[in-house]
Amino acid sequence: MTEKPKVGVYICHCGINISSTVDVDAVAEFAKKLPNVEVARTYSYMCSDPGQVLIKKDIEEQGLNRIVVASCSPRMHEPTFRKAISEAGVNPYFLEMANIREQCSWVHEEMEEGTAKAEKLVGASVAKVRLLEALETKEVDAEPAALVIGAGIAGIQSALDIADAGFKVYLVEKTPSVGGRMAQLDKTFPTLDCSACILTPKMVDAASHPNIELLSYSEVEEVTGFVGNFDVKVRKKARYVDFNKCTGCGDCAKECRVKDRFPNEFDQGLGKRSAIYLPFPQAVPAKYTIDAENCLFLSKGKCGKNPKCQEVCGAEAIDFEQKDEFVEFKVGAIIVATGFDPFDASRKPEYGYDDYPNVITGMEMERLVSASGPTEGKIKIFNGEEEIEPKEVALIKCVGSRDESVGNEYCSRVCCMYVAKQAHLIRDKLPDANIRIYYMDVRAFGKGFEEFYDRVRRENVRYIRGNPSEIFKRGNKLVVKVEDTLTSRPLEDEVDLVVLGVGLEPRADMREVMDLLRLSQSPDRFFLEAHPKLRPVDTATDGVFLAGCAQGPKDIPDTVAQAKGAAASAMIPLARGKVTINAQVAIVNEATCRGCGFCVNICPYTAIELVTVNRFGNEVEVARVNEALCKGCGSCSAACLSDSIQPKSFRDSQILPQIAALGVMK
Amino acid sequence: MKMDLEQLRKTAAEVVSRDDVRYLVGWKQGTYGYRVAPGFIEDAAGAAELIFSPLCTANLATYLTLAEQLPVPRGEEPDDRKVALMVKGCDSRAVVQLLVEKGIERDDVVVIGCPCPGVIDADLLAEKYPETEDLAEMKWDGEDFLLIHGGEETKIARDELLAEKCRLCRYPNPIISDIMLDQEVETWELAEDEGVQEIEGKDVDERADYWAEQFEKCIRCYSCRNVCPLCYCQDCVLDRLNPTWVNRSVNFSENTAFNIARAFHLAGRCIECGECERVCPANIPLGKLNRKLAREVRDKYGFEAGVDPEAEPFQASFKPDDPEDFIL
Amino acid sequence: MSAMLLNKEKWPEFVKMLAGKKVLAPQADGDAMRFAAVAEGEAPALDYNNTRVPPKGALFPQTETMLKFQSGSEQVEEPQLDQETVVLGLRPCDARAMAIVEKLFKWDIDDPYFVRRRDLTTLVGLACIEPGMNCFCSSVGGGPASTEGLDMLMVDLGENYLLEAFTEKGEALLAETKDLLEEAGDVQLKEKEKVVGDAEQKIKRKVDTEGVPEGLPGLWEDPLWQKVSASCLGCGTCTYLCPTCHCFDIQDETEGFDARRCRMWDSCMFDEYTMHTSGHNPRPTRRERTRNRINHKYGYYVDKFDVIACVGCGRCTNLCPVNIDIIETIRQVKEAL
Amino acid sequence: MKTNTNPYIPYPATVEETWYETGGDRCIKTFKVVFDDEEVREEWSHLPGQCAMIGVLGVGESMISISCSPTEGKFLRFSVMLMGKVTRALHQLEPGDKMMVRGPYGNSFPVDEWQGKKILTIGGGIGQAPLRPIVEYVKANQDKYDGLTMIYGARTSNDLCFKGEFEEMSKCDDLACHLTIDVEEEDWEHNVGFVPQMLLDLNPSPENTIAITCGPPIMIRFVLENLKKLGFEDDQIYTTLENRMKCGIGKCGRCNAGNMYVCKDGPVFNYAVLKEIPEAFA
Amino acid sequence: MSANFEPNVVAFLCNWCSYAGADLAGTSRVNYPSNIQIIRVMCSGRVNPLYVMNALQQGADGVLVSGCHPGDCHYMEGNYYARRRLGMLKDLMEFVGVDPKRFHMSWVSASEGHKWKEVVEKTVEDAKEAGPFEGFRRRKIEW
Ligand SMILES: Cc1cc2nc3c(=O)[nH]c(=O)nc-3n(C[C@H](O)[C@H](O)[C@H](O)COP(=O)(O)OP(=O)(O)OC[C@H]3O[C@@H](n4cnc5c(N)ncnc54)[C@H](O)[C@@H]3O)c2cc1C
Ligand SMILES: Cc1cc2nc3c(=O)[nH]c(=O)nc-3n(C[C@H](O)[C@H](O)[C@H](O)COP(=O)(O)OP(=O)(O)OC[C@H]3O[C@@H](n4cnc5c(N)ncnc54)[C@H](O)[C@@H]3O)c2cc1C
Ligand code: SF4
Ligand code: SF4
Ligand code: SF4
Ligand code: SF4
Ligand code: SF4
Ligand code: SF4
Repeated sequence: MTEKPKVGVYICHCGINISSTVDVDAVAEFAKKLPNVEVARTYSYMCSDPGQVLIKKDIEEQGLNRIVVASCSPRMHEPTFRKAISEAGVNPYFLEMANIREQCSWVHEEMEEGTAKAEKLVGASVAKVRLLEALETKEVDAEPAALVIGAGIAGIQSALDIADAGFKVYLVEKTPSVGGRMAQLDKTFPTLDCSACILTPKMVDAASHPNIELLSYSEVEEVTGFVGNFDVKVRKKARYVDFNKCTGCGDCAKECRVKDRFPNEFDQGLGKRSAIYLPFPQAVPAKYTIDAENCLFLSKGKCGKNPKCQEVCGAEAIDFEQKDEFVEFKVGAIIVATGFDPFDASRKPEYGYDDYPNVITGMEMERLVSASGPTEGKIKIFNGEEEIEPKEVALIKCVGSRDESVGNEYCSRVCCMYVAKQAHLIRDKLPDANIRIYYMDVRAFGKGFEEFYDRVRRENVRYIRGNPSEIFKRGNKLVVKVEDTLTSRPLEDEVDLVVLGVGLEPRADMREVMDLLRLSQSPDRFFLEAHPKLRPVDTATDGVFLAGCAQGPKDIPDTVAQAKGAAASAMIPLARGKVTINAQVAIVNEATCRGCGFCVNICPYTAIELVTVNRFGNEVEVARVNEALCKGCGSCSAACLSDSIQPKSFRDSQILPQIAALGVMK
Repeated sequence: MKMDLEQLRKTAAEVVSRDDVRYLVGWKQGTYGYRVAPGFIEDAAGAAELIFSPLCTANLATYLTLAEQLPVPRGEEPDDRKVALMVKGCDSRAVVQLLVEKGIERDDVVVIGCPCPGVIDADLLAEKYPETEDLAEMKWDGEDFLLIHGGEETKIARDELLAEKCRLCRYPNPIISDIMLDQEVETWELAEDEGVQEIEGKDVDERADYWAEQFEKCIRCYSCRNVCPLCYCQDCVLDRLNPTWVNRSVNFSENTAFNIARAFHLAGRCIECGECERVCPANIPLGKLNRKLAREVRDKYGFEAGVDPEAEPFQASFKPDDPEDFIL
Repeated sequence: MSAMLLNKEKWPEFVKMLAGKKVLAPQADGDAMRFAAVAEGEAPALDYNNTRVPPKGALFPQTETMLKFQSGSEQVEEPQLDQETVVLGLRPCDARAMAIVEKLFKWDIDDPYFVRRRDLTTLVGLACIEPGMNCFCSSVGGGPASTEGLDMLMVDLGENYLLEAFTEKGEALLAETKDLLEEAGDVQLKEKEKVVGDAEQKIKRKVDTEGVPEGLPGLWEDPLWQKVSASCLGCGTCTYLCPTCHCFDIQDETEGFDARRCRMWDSCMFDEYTMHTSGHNPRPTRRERTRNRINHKYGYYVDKFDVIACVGCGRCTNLCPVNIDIIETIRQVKEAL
Repeated sequence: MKTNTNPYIPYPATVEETWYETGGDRCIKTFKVVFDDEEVREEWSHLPGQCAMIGVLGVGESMISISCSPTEGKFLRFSVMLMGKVTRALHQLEPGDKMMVRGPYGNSFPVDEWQGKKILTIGGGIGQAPLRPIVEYVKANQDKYDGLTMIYGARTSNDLCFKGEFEEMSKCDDLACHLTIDVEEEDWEHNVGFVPQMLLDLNPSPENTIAITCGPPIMIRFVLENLKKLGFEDDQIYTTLENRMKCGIGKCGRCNAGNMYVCKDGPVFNYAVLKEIPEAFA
Repeated sequence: MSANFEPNVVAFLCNWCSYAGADLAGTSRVNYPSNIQIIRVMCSGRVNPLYVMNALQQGADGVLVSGCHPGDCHYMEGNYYARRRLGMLKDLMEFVGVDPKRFHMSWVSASEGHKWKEVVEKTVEDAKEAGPFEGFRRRKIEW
């Protein structure tokens, strides 16, 4: 059934915001002449209650079935008017807004111009509204569970919040232990609490929470579906240690034939571990893992007569037959908390990180000063003959940040403070050392930051403004070549130890997750949020949220805050139990589709697939849209040569008349 | 190159005799003069009609998608036997592009490859050696062409008659084939695309005038579209009235819109077989439009249509570093 | 009927005297010829074989506005057709085609546009001396100097054109230009006979239509249609360029508030031509469409108007991109009979 | 009517009443229209079976059967199925709106020739539209005919046109009205089954009878078969054709079935003629 | 071309970046020429390149397509497709003699109200320079 379009046009004065530049009455008169327009009215505030009542009344009395509101941006009040007309019994998608404020009265000055333009915009809206179709908003059930990818502090916090709210959480961590980067830190600025002390309880909570299923040493393999209904497949990598039997006693590691041969990742390679190992003493879960690459038995097929670990393990937990396992489950929302990588200092060869052992990174410094680190907290360097305590220490900030030459224009936000923190920790341990910090700027914006920075300066730490150009060796000393930009003096500063304040970078392996969840990167290559200000934890994929450094560099307080935000957002569909599907989806005309699959290729949400249908006894392939996945972007339709796929409300047949109205009705 | 006709016909006869082959499309002698016509061969005997000569300009790949799909009566099975197709190098690109676009499946077709030393431009030939009603034959003769007409043999230099598409052809050898009828020919030095360059050399108003004169002539017979192996939509948008991209009325405005839309729809898809231009009864140099776009696609986007069956369709893919110098 | 002579030297002046009317004549258009309005002060050269696009557009324009109106109003406006036109130098076959088409346009109810244009148009033919390769007019009731449909015929006698008028309009044209003309004598008339006779001899291709119109219905399901149409592209070339094809489509077009109802050439070779909205098509494949084209020309039209609706101009054969040759097709029909 | 003027000019008519006959995607809406111009109204005359080109300026025209008999009054009725562009525009017309009409076109049922005979109409779906005028015509001239039997079917009861009229019809003595639908429905009191089968079941005598059938092609095929079984001669059977049309006056070419122009030589055909036209049932 | 010719420019803007950017220009009361009319689409990837042709045919003198910066597309990739398609179209249009000044594409983010103004000014100025579009614009209906 097709009804005659009866259009009502409502032109808003917006106080004088519109009417001072647009002759609204003239526009109304113009509108009345347009085909199918039954009423055209003006009103001081269309969005106000009486304004809406005006529209509703006309709908009831005059049988209007299409509404054009000429007022502010549809980005502002489209939902308002949609709601209003649907309350009056008109399908909410029979609305078109002409933006005569933001894009007309506010940007033009002359009444004549403003009026002429407003008329055109109204004309175009009327042309389109006549051809709109009624759409139905659909809802589907949402699975009351969440997936959190990455178990750094961000992931842990999100998982705990959601689990505390009573929803099931699957917390997937790639490495054998949860904790992420924060676990590696010694003390944390600006309060100097011990990182492990505040983190470990949370790690344990996460592992033992009845609502959290921790999947450590695991990776997400596949995610399909859409908000409310993601199907997830996770690979649990083989540890070769029976998770349930291992008691975490560590006998195996002590006896491993290749004991303490391999750089320990957790200690940034400063310490050594065996082929079977626990990343760090407080690791959660406290279960050993065999590093298959280095294990003699797994890599060479032979470890002495019998693998040593197997021999010594009283719990008989060693299982060389173990295979990767897969688990599959359904969730309603996903949080990405995959964190960051510290900048790889080798990429600034001028600093000699690869060449001189006494040039170290901030991350390594964290391990050095840590009481549980490889040196038990002692800062020692090797001067070629013996281990000594360094006397002259230089810290360099902004290594790999704010640096176009390595492609990182952004500020890493934590280096200023952690470098200051490390200066303080060095001062603590080496009261006599000369400590200087080379910097470009000091950014101490956070709560307690400036105070902390002041304190460090008072601790006889010299701040020298300059960006070192080179570090080289002269005798036993390292020479930092730099220009003091405050005095414009070139310096060659001879030191024993250089700490590079490396910045934060997107994880090298983030592509996997991007492809998995169809996420994008912002220009800094971290994950792109849906809106930098208003939707900082959302992504363009509905139901997928960001937490922590995965979205961009941040310190722990910000990470935790964002993690809580992400958890709250993720819980919306879980709590509602339902998700609303976008109604303005694409639809395929199967009679004309030629099955070329262009649209399938294009759709960023894999919402389209080719299916075989029977066309009068012939089997042909045609495209079909999964309405739950489609976001209505319409990219598919611009590529369809046969115009067979069209986004509802933005069909060619609706846009072309709009173009015509703008062109012809001068 | 000397194409061995016996061999060709023998192969064709074998192919059409296969149970899984419905018919074979090749070239056969036309009804008069220099004409060569598409031949639909259904049995071994019919194969005797087939030829391959410098007159075989037509790209037969269009027949892969042209046949109408009739309703299959209930209880009957659709005939899904293969179509065998003779292809030159350029024609094979159409097959490849159709594979890319899923217009056909590899199993639907038996491709018989004919390496091609270049075909002639029939208009040039007719101009210089007027056609008569009796049949003429043509052959490749070393570097040259040999015209056999009324018992006389005339040697004609290659350059004199070589079709424009062939001067610019980079793929004289079929890119895919199930059976190759001959040894590959050597590729030749490419000519400059003078036709396109000449227009590029004009200023924008001159270009507008040039094309206005051309499009004015279009009678909207849609031969260019129908002959194109890659225009295979069941229901062409340029025919449709809702929405109306192009009005039915024939005038400069609509003709131009039609021609722009046609050319654009073939951006990154046209395989430069030149058929559209050949068949245009108004002699509109459509090839220039297609080649211009094909060249831009090649130079700017590093993409060539119909050379890689695994390629992503140009219009349905992008590279993050696609040129954007035109963006404000 | 009077026969006059026009010295070729005076040809430009002759054309000039027609000023005031719209003069359509063949003009070079790239490597092809087409009928176009002659600019003032120009005289078309008539040494051409035939135009690609037939001059049928003079009476039946490819696109023709039938009515104009404003959207939203019920008032329609009809065109005021009053432009007197002379078509100069059309070939006898094309003129015959106009006469043949006229039968339909005048059948039962007059088509006002065609009929009016015909009334306003004087058709001045030019006899063929060098028939084209695929001309077969003499096989279908015409000839290189056929006068059917013409108001006046010109025959090229070397130095002079021989002008003969057959209708009032033709006579009027002769009267108008009489200052330039001389009376033709027997010699010239004899010469004409010879020229025309020679031309007839030069027509190489022939069809034998005997029994075809009657026989066609019996061949309805003959495999020949499948054979002939297998390679057809379904393009409209053969029909758009056929002087006797007269099918049209009617469409409404709007431009802002202005709108018109117009008609444009259509072609029975297009699938859309007979397609119902439901998708059902009584002529679903090129086989049925090709069969219809031949039947229409050689069967139905004969049934209705007693004349074959093909004048043997050869255009469809010349320009079919895949060498579907009507002469050959008719031969196959004959064979199948 | 205004015979000297341009036959392509449509005349404005005002829609007086509209109602839906059926629902769904391809719903049928009936329009009762009256010409605005008195002269046109007076001069207009049509017979059962004829059609008119109706449309909306700026959108286009469609050929539609006139579904009322001239005996009903100085108005026209059209029952239009929603199919495409023009029919959509038509469906949007409401009472008071203008419809453009030209015609009448085509031949008509030879109602005069049929005088004194029994009339049997066999319709399916929208095919009842051209049959309705005969029914009405015979109703209005009952003395001239030897009774009328109507068989009408559709897929469901909702797809039956002119429902309201059947009640009244069955009251007349000489009129027999048989309705059928394809599948069983609640509250359906009439026959269930396909039209051709119902025809066989009713077993009407061919004696002095004219059978007229109209409906979907497949139905027509079986009805013809069954009529033959019942002993109807070819020339006792009539049907109508529907081919795509543009001009309505035999110029534009496309409606031909063989050498017949459906718009002029049809749409009504006697089966004896029609069966000789090879394209008729394509 | 006359100096006071005011071109008619039609712009296709994606909802998330450029349309929002144009809104921001409004909220910031940035003044710009009024002869630009915006058609909102959800994504620049929605812009069928033939819209550009159609707009010129239907009476525009200039056309603008604007979307999110590469990498910022709300739908991830739509603007990349738009860029490729419209880049091709621009080449084609130029080749058939449509002044390249008549067609522009830009990246304007939701925060670039000022850039929006610059883009509009440039587009309108260029269209002005190119003059009224005489090319294949539909003519007034004639007999
Ligand atoms: C040298 C240094 C010193 C710092 N000092 C301080 C300080 O004193 N105070 C402060 O507030 N901040 C400090 N920071 C910043 C702090 O480290 C971060 O804010 C914090 O670690 C961010 O936590 P996160 O959970 O976002 O990321 P991460 O800690 O990086 O955690 C991410 C987790 O996700 C896992 N993961 C990654 N990819 C996958 C995948 N595909 N599947 C499964 N799991 C995956 C990783 O293995 C990791 O466990 C410092 C940073 C550096 C580099
Ligand atoms: C003699 C005759 C009587 C008819 N009577 C009726 C009737 O009483 N009620 C009714 O609903 N329909 C009737 N039809 C069919 C009606 O004409 C089409 O359904 C209608 O033209 C569809 O037009 P459209 O513009 O909505 O479709 P579109 O697809 O927008 O238009 C396509 C064009 O195709 C043509 N066309 C499409 N389908 C048909 C068809 N089935 N028959 C003829 N032409 C077609 C028309 O010319 C139309 O202009 C009749 C057709 C004919 C020939
Ligand atoms: S792009 Fe269009 S024709 Fe191709 S598969 Fe998608 S909908 Fe069908
Ligand atoms: S509109 Fe966008 S999201 Fe929807 S199917 Fe098309 S490309 Fe995919
Ligand atoms: S083949 Fe030539 S005349 Fe025919 S539609 Fe194409 S461009 Fe126009
Ligand atoms: S556009 Fe022309 S040259 Fe290109 S593939 Fe089609 S027919 Fe061949
Ligand atoms: S010109 Fe040839 S290919 Fe084209 S429709 Fe006619 S017969 Fe078919
Ligand atoms: S059918 Fe062919 S030969 Fe005959 S008149 Fe038409 S174009 Fe000429």
